[in-house]
Amino acid sequence: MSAAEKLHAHPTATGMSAAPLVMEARGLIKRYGHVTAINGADFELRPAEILAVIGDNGAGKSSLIKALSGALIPDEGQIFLEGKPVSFRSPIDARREGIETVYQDLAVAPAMTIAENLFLGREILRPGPLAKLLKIIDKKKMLDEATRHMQGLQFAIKSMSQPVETLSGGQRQGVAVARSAAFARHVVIMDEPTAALGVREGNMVLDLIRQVRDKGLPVILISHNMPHVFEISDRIHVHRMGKRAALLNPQKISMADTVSVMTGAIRPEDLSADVLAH
Amino acid sequence: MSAAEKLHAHPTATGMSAAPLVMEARGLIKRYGHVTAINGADFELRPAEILAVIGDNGAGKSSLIKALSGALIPDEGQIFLEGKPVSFRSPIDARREGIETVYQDLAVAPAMTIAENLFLGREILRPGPLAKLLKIIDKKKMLDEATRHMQGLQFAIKSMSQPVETLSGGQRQGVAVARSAAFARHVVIMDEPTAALGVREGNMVLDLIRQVRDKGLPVILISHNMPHVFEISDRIHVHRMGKRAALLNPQKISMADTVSVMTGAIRPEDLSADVLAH
Amino acid sequence: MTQPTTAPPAKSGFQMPSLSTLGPLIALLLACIFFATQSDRFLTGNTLSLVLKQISYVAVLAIGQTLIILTAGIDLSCGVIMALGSMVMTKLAVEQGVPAVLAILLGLALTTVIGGLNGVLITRLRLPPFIATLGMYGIVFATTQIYSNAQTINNLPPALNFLGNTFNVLGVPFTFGAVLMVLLFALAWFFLGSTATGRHVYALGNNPEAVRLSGIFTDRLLIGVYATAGLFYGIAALILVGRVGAGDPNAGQTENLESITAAVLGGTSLFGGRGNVLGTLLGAIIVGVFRVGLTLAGVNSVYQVLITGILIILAVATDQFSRRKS
Amino acid sequence: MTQPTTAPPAKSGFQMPSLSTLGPLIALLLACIFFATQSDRFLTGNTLSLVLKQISYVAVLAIGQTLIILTAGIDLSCGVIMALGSMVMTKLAVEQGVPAVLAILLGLALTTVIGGLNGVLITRLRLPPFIATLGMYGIVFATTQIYSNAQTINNLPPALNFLGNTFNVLGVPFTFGAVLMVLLFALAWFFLGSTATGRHVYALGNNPEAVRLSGIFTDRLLIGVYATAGLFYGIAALILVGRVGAGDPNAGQTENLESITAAVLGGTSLFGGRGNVLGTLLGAIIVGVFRVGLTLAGVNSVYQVLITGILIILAVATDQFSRRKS
Amino acid sequence: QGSQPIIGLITKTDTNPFFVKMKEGAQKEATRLGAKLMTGAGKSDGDNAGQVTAIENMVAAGAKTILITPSDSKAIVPAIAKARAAGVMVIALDSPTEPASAVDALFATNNYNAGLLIGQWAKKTMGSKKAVIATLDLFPGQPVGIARHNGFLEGFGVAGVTSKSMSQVNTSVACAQDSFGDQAKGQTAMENCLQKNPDINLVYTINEPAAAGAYQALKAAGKEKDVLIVSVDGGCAGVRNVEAGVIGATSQQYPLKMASMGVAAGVNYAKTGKKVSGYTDTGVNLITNKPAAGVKSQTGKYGLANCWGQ
Ligand SMILES: Nc1ncnc2c1ncn2[C@@H]1O[C@H](COP(=O)(O)OP(=O)(O)OP(=O)(O)O)[C@@H](O)[C@H]1O
Ligand SMILES: Nc1ncnc2c1ncn2[C@@H]1O[C@H](COP(=O)(O)OP(=O)(O)OP(=O)(O)O)[C@@H](O)[C@H]1O
Ligand SMILES: [Mg+2]
Ligand SMILES: [Mg+2]
Repeated sequence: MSAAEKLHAHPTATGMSAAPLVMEARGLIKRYGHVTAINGADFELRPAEILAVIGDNGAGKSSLIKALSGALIPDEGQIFLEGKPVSFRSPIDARREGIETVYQDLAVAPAMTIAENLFLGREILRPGPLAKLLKIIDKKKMLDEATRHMQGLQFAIKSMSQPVETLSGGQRQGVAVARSAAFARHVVIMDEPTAALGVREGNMVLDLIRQVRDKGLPVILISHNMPHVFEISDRIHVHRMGKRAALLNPQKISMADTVSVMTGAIRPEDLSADVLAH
Repeated sequence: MSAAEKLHAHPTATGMSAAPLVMEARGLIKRYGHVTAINGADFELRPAEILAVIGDNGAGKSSLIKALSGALIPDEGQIFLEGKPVSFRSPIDARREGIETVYQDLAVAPAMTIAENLFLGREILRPGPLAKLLKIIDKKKMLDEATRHMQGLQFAIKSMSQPVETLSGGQRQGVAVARSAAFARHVVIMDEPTAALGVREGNMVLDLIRQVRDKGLPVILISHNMPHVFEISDRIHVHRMGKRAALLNPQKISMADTVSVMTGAIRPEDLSADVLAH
Repeated sequence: MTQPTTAPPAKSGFQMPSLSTLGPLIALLLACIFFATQSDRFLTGNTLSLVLKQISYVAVLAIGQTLIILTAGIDLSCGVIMALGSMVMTKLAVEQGVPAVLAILLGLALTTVIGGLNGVLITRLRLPPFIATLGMYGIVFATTQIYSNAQTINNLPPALNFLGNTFNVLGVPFTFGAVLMVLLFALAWFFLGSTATGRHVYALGNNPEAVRLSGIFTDRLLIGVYATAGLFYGIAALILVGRVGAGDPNAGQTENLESITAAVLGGTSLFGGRGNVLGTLLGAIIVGVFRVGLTLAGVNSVYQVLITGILIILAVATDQFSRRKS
Repeated sequence: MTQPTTAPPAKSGFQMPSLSTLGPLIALLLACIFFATQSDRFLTGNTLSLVLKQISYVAVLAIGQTLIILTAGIDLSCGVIMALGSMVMTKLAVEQGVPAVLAILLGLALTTVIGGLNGVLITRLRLPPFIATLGMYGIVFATTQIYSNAQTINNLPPALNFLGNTFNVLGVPFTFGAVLMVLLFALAWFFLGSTATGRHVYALGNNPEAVRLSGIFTDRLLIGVYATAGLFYGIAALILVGRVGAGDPNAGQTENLESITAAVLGGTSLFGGRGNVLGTLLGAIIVGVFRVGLTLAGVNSVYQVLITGILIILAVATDQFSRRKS
Repeated sequence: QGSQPIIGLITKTDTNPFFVKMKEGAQKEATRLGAKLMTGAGKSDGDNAGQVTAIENMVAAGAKTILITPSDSKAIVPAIAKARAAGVMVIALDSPTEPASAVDALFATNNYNAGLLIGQWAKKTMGSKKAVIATLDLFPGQPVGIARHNGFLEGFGVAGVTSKSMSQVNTSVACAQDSFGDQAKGQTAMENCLQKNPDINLVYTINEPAAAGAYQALKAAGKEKDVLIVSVDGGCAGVRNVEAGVIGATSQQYPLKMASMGVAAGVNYAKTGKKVSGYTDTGVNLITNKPAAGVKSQTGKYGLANCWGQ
């Protein structure tokens, strides 16, 4: 994505314009008893960009993306997809729209195999009308495909028919990441996909994210790993105390300043305009 | 710890020497069916050092420290504590010896409060013989103490009587870290304590680790975060394919070379002797 | 200590059932050897035939029960649903003059609907399965008594008796009901292991949140599971009617525990997501073998209860022991 | 759908029980209002006294059951252990001439040991609690029949009848057994909420691995829980003996389900780690109020079963509804 | 409603047709005499605590007369004593309490005698043929089951049987199994007994559903012609089975009679304050179409005319 494109007109209204926003949210609020996890958050995602979302622990990042993926229903606010207002009542709605998500707590079925987890909810069926009707799964093909999907991620996993609960922490993460990358048709959301990963494996996941972007899909990447964020993201969404504090341009701003904005040491208003992204 | 100390004589035998090793392991092996998670691993921990353990995902790091903390019984091999052979049959044995561990999967009781999780297994009891006999807990004091222990870690947690399941991923990690730091008397083992943490919180945990070391306790730190490892560790234990591949000196070797050793791009034998730790 | 920690990781049933059903199989073999030493009439084809026909209806109930337990649920109402189904089939056919086949279909439809109702209570009202099916137990039990006026229905038309009829294999008589039971187990095994929906049932018991997040309609799936279980209860009713040769309103009061026992003996975890329906068949056979074997050994009824208790414990202890070794 | 996902996070019982027992309380109130409109004899002190004395022994069983369910276990043998305890107490005192107090102590010791044996089977042989206690059910039931020769014991000494005696409060008679029951609930509530061991019981049901890793002897804890439950069953036996005025070898056969029902109605999760023993008391009271209320309303016994089924579903639905709102 | 006498009827269970008919009989009589009938029951056979609860609740509801078929003849006594102390007339139906004086009156048949009759009949009918006996009993520890079982054995001439002890199994019984009075379980029990000893030629069953189950099993084994089945109850379905030759003989009891007598006594007590007392035997008749010399019996026709149920 070129710098020229990044400076493209940015809609100030509530997504009514024909601006090229894939996803947009305005004024999201979610309360849990006394805790306000999302506190009037805005959000914007452009086509084929990698948008990093960063913020302190408990800032509300996971809650935000859960709202975007239908896993959580916000108390207030509006979400737009390609400019059209949507209201996801469940993850099924988001998935129908081609939005795939890697959740921070991974959401895998531990006793089931890697292949089954990869294909959960979209199993490969045997050919033939009877097989389709009865939904008979093609175990061999699922194993083969699973091996293919995981090939990009060399995680030293012996067999795709191993139950997920026998995997190491990082290997499990690999399964969840591979799943989202393989099936997304519209947007990929990843909540700390590299947190448990080694150096080598972390780089593989970054590569995978780039591949997804190069297919033309935008990626939302939540990460605490600043080098990763700066290496890969086109724009940085800084989340603070339940809302978006700033939208930064990683090519202009330093890592140190970014961290300062994130932790509140620098107020966003005090930043020079050229480090902001639009 | 000075460089002179680091060059201290290193026992080549099986811990029979009077060398100042707090913990030592020789030839540990653990198999799960076809998978060999620990494959003849050696291990050495010096007094008051921070020993980083690094390695690819699935290298067997978690399995190694589970063996050291009694959570897993190795099939073969021997563990020494202060030179004396020990065989931990359960985490209770290790805990008795003052070894505290933060497990990668955190091992918290989700429906219970932060305070209860912090003090699980060593609740603060009310004064008086009857209270001691009946093990009546002092809820108020536990809450106060919990607040005090978590004070070092500013994780934006509202109340210590909140159930752990309502915390964000990073906040949960904070609870587990605070617990181990507060109660260790001999050795602290932390399996990826900063994985889910933000920049600010990650630094707080590093500070905490330093404080523990300064109290004179050695710390075993498993981490995939190379900057953290190089910032804080005295020696680096590189784990590869179930065993120790090398013992490096972070002050001499570069981060890039370390990663190369870890991923197998450089063979340990090819390293110059001065980057090795002893 | 609790099942989720002790159950071996490999029990998802994706592969051949060999490993997960090995334990109960060993226990069954040991029991057979023991009984063979106690009575020379034990090791005969007739014993096999007896066991199969005696367990047939409970085993079919246990198929439905296993489906439900795999989703981390439980069904206390299975036996009384079966009883209501059998009364509807027989009363319609004998007293209301409905053609037998139609009466059977109506009975099956009713049990399916009641099973589905359990699912609706659990998903829509978010009741714990224990409570929903306990309430249903009372409702269905009382309905059966009221509907049948506590009267047994005799003189059944042949279609209702059919599953009780026998055919000979090598001189040993087997009932059609027992054959149907075995077929249903094969079907359920295929469904659970080889269809997408079957795998979702396992996943649901494993991590319902993961299933929800992966875009599967969990409520619909769960209602489907309870309704399917209801259909199995209806088939069990038909087998029961054929076996007894009458519609018995007092049937089904203890079969809930018996079907759960078969499933758990067969290695299915009450916490859901782990187990195998062929294990359930083994579990049911183990109980049936105990009953026949102890009678052949001439054990007094009170002592049968005593020894069955001990044997159940030994059977599962063997199972656990064989797992720890492997 | 399954309990762990729907149960609210705040149910660890550390705070006052207010929130977690609110749901059942609302259901109870609604039921009382309904019954008051049906019979003018309902809203009297006598009804309260009746309910308390009728539920007393099941409620005490349910304390033990709740302890076990909190550890993610289940006990099917509670009722028959109680029956055996009551036979030992009465037979020793009446037929063997053992002093009544000693007979009681021996009975309590026996039930405690049997409970502990359940725990040993579960921890040492790694049996699922369902299987271990099902086997124990058979063993204990048969032992009771053999030991008592199926004969009821009458003509009890006063010490064994004591808990059935009444005292008047404002003209309403209450049994000592009912008072003891309330005291035991208070004790259990204190134990679970305010002692280290009690908190460990919750933690064990929540995440047994975490408890093990935090250096608690989980096996010892679990055996202790089952033994303590056994002690409660022994006390229930004494209350039962006092209430019935005889030692009845056929008691206790359905009380396992009843005690589980009380616990689950009161909001305890069968998956362990979440619940409150005061909820169990409410659960037991709800069932008792239904029974008395329906009789006072002149409902036929079959219809009582029907309506109780409906009411149980409604009670928990109310509970779930009130939680979703808050 | 205030002046209407309230009469409570507590049966052992809700499900046994015997008790269902008893309730119907009581209801009919109550409607005829203008009384209000309340019913209650234990959860299962042998559930004494459930019956105690029912007594208490009926006293609380204002019943002045309680009719009860005690599940446990001894264990129920203290609860009955409390009810009587509160001015309630208690009448035992079907089976007595121990001691019999614990209730005001007893309208019953003697279950031991019912067993005795079929035992004697079987002995005569078998003649010189060596009997190989199977007994399909109720379940462990059931007093009614024990009384009928032991009565049968004594009637058959087995030495050393008493009415008191547990079901006695000695060398004279080839196979004793529990049927729970249930047809399916009775069938299972019979199948297993036949597998154990194919020579069985005399089957005692606790009630007629169990007898029907036994017959089903015998028919499957092709032995229905060679085996004699005797039973107890005299329900209409059972008597029809006697007519059809399925059951050789059954001892008929009269639950409707007991119930209507009980209700009538209750209404009388409410009107006049006069209690009934003592034992009224509502009788037992041996029903068979093959009378045996020296054993008094009635025909199947008589049985059908006097049977309960449908
Ligand atoms: N179910 C819940 N009940 C109560 N509070 C909750 C719940 N879920 C989240 N919260 C609170 O909402 C806040 C935001 O949580 P969230 O998980 O969105 O943070 P996050 O930014 O993803 O943090 P991290 O980087 O640690 O993952 C936290 O303070 C958390 O305690
Ligand atoms: N219970 C188990 N059953 C089978 N295999 C297991 C089990 N536990 C671990 N393994 C395997 O052992 C190997 C080492 O796992 P371990 O968790 O020790 O790796 P790790 O170095 O901690 O990895 P990570 O950095 O991803 O946490 C992995 O290949 C894993 O799949
Ligand atoms: Mg998060
Ligand atoms: Mg690890």
